[in-house]
Amino acid sequence: MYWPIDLIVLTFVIFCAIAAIVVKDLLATAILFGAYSFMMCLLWAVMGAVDVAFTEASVGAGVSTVFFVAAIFRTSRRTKD
Amino acid sequence: MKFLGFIVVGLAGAILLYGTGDFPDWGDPYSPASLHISKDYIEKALDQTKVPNIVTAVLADYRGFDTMFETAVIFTAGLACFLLLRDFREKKERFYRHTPTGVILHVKAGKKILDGGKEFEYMDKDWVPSDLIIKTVCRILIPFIQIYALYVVAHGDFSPGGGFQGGVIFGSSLILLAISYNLKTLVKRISEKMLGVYAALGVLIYLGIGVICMLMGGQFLDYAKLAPLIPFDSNHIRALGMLGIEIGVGIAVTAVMAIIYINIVSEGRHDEGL
Amino acid sequence: MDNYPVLIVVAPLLAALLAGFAAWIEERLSYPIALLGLAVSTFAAFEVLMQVIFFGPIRYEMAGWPPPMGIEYRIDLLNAMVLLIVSGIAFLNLLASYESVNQEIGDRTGSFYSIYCLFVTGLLGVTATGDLFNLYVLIEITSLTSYAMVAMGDRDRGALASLNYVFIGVIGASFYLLGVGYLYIQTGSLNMTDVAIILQDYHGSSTVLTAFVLCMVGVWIKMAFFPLHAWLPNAYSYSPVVFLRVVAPLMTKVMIYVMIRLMITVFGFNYIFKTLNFADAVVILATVAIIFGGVMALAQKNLKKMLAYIIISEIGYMVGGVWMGNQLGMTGAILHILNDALMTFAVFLGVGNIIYQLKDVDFSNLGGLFGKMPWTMAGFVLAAFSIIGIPPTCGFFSKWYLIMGAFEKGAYHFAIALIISSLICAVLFFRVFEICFFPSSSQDNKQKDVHAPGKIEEAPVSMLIVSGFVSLSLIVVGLFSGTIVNMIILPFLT
Amino acid sequence: MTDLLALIVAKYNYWLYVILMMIGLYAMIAKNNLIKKLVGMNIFQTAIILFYISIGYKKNATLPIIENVHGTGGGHIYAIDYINPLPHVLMLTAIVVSVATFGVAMALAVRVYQRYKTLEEDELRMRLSEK
Repeated sequence: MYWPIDLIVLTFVIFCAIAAIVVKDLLATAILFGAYSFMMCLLWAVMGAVDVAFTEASVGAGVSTVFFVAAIFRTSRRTKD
Repeated sequence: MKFLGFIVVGLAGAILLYGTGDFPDWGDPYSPASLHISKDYIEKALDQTKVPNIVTAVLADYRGFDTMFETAVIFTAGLACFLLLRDFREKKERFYRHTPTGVILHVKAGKKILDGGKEFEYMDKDWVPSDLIIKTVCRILIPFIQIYALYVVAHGDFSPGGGFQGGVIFGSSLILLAISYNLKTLVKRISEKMLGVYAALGVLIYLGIGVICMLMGGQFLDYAKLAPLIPFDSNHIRALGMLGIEIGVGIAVTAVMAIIYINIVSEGRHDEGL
Repeated sequence: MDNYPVLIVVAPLLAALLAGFAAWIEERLSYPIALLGLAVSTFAAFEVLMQVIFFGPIRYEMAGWPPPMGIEYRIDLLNAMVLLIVSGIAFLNLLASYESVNQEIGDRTGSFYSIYCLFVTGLLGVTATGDLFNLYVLIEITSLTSYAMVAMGDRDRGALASLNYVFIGVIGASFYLLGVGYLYIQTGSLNMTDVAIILQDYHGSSTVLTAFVLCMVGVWIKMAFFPLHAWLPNAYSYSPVVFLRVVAPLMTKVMIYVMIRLMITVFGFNYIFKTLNFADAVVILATVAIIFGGVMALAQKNLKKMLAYIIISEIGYMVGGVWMGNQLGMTGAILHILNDALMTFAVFLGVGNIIYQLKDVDFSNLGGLFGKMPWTMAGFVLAAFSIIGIPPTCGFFSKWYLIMGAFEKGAYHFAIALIISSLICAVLFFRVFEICFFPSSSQDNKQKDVHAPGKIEEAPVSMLIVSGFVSLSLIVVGLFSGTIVNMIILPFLT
Repeated sequence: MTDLLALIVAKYNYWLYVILMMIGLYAMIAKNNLIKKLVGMNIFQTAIILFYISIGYKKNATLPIIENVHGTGGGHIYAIDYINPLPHVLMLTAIVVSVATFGVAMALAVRVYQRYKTLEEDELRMRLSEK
């Protein structure tokens, strides 16, 4: 594995994390959070943790996002920060 | 609050960075973490368990006791969502759609549930006309997703995957059904009672295998002691034991994912959702 | 039988699952199943304690793999004692709570019993395990069940209190997990004894120091030690009383146990008290915790909240005793785990009985309770005496050891804080007695008709019997303190 | 200079995990919206998972799945050829725990919203002090 690839993905991960907590629309947060999880999954796959990456892809990027959207559907999208 | 946040975060970050000072280099194959027990796992797992995926071997056998409690955590989450959100009260207002004409009836509180035969269709409050393409595509997709989930469960010994991942995929196929059709369709297919029973059953399979090992005179979860019960293929007895518990985990996770989704999306009333 | 150690943990888990089944099929069966599971667990814990006392520590290898590779249960005198306390109190509490569960939980009792058993499983597993990561998983089981339970209690505020508890609880558990990670990167092992052996070569390492700090902060958050205590009063005062009676005596005590276990077995006293030198700071923090808990308790107008702050103060006793670093302080702290569990349980049994009748324990409602519920109040008074530390009851003896330990170390501020705290407790409880003794004039007329003075309205018999039994055991344990110290604690420490 | 670069290459993974963890912790403490706090909680937990996975990585090693089981391989298995599987196992469990916590927390958030019709902390505090 080449460390530049790793570094680029890590930068993306941090970018997604900051964006997810800064953006002012919770639905956007949900999607950015899904992207974050998927980037994370990519990172772990690159590091050879295939089982963990598989789990994160199905849980973090999949089911968690669905729970998230469901909860937003039942609460509200608006947020002040 | 923001100021406090910065202080706490800065402090925690400083402590953690200080701790990294004595870490071995990243990716160093001679770090203590790679030398002590992980060496034994890698070199002995195939001989001892006959499972080529070392992660599964460690997860389900060497540290199988952890995984049992992990399944119990999942069961707890399902139970907690049920306890927190489930609302058995009847909903007051209902909407029905007359299929031939498209007229929508709004039934207010106190009225009997409309029983107008097949022409009237119960519908959600935020109903939108269902899309033929989405319905058809999902209908075709769901069986394949489920087959894939079963493959992931069954093939966890040889490739990435296992009970948990397979269970999540199976659970998401159920959630897909609920999203593409509506929540009622899912609840009609698998009742709440069945989901509750499956969730407990999955963990019980895991625990049961452990207890049977104990009754056969071994330690808890010692699959080797199952050999007299399974006369064929006693060479792979540990792999078979792992398959058994993976199936249990898969069942429990499937049921719990569906329970959490249904309860959150319908606020515990199990009538309408996304 | 060789399998007793694992049976302690597996029996409640099995009971939880079967109760979960029964919740869907025949709800009335859940209660006996849960009771049976906890009874088996208590019996096994008793057998294990006897074995450990007479034959020495027990090791149980899960799945038959030898320890560094597999997970092991390693039960010595300290574990065995805490296991018996946890399973015994959980069993007795369930015995006493059939009526209050029906009253408080209503339509989903089956699931309630299931989650109750899971909570007890988590506590027992935390106590029995000899593996650092297994400990984390079980802490998470106890936390998840507590989140659900706290939200079950007060319909209005429970959910919010519980959500705040989730945030803090996750931070605590994650810090612990990070600490384990730092230990793992340095040692490559997760087994406690194995880690301890490897750590002896790394005493100067910054990674080990960070691991120690992270583990301690994580455990302190979970036990609500002073600066990190903010979640406890709300979470405890909004949870249903059945759960409160088991979480208040057990959760914090088990976390204290985890702290002692990490300090003694994993890091070792040499590392903590010779290599590092912040033991004095922790003792000062404990002193502050004791005073702070007492003062805050004085300001409360609700019995539950007042007791919650007393718990914070009691945590200060035990943490201070452990960090004293000498044998007397340690003896006091360990004895106090037993005593405090018993007396908190006894006092909350009293509170439970009162809530069963009155629904509310604001001080304004408590007037004339001695007349109405004489037996309940008798138990409550005994428990209160024990918390204050009046001689024949057990609370006195552990305080005595703690004060002696403080003098030996020269930590006079800690000893003074203990005495002040006892005085504050005396003030607190005698104020409660005073309110309960005289029928309050502020009661409105409707209530006066129902609760005419002199009329006895006691809680159900099962609750009274358990309450009486536990209150008497306070005196018995107090009288046999010497035996307990000589048979269990001193052999463990030497 | 080359020393510094070598240090960065050797440790940057650990540093970035610390940054990620600080982002999560900051969101949990300082954000006003409860759902945002939950996102912070999840970022915090995944950062820890990243840390563990970084521990397990070995240069020039392959996935912890042994090939050639049925074939003629048969030779000795050397630990240096395979990535450390133990952190992966631990983190599988940790992911499961985190999704379980996330589900329960979401359920709690829905309950809070049912009761107070808001998820902003300052508004919640105002509602609580009204009574």
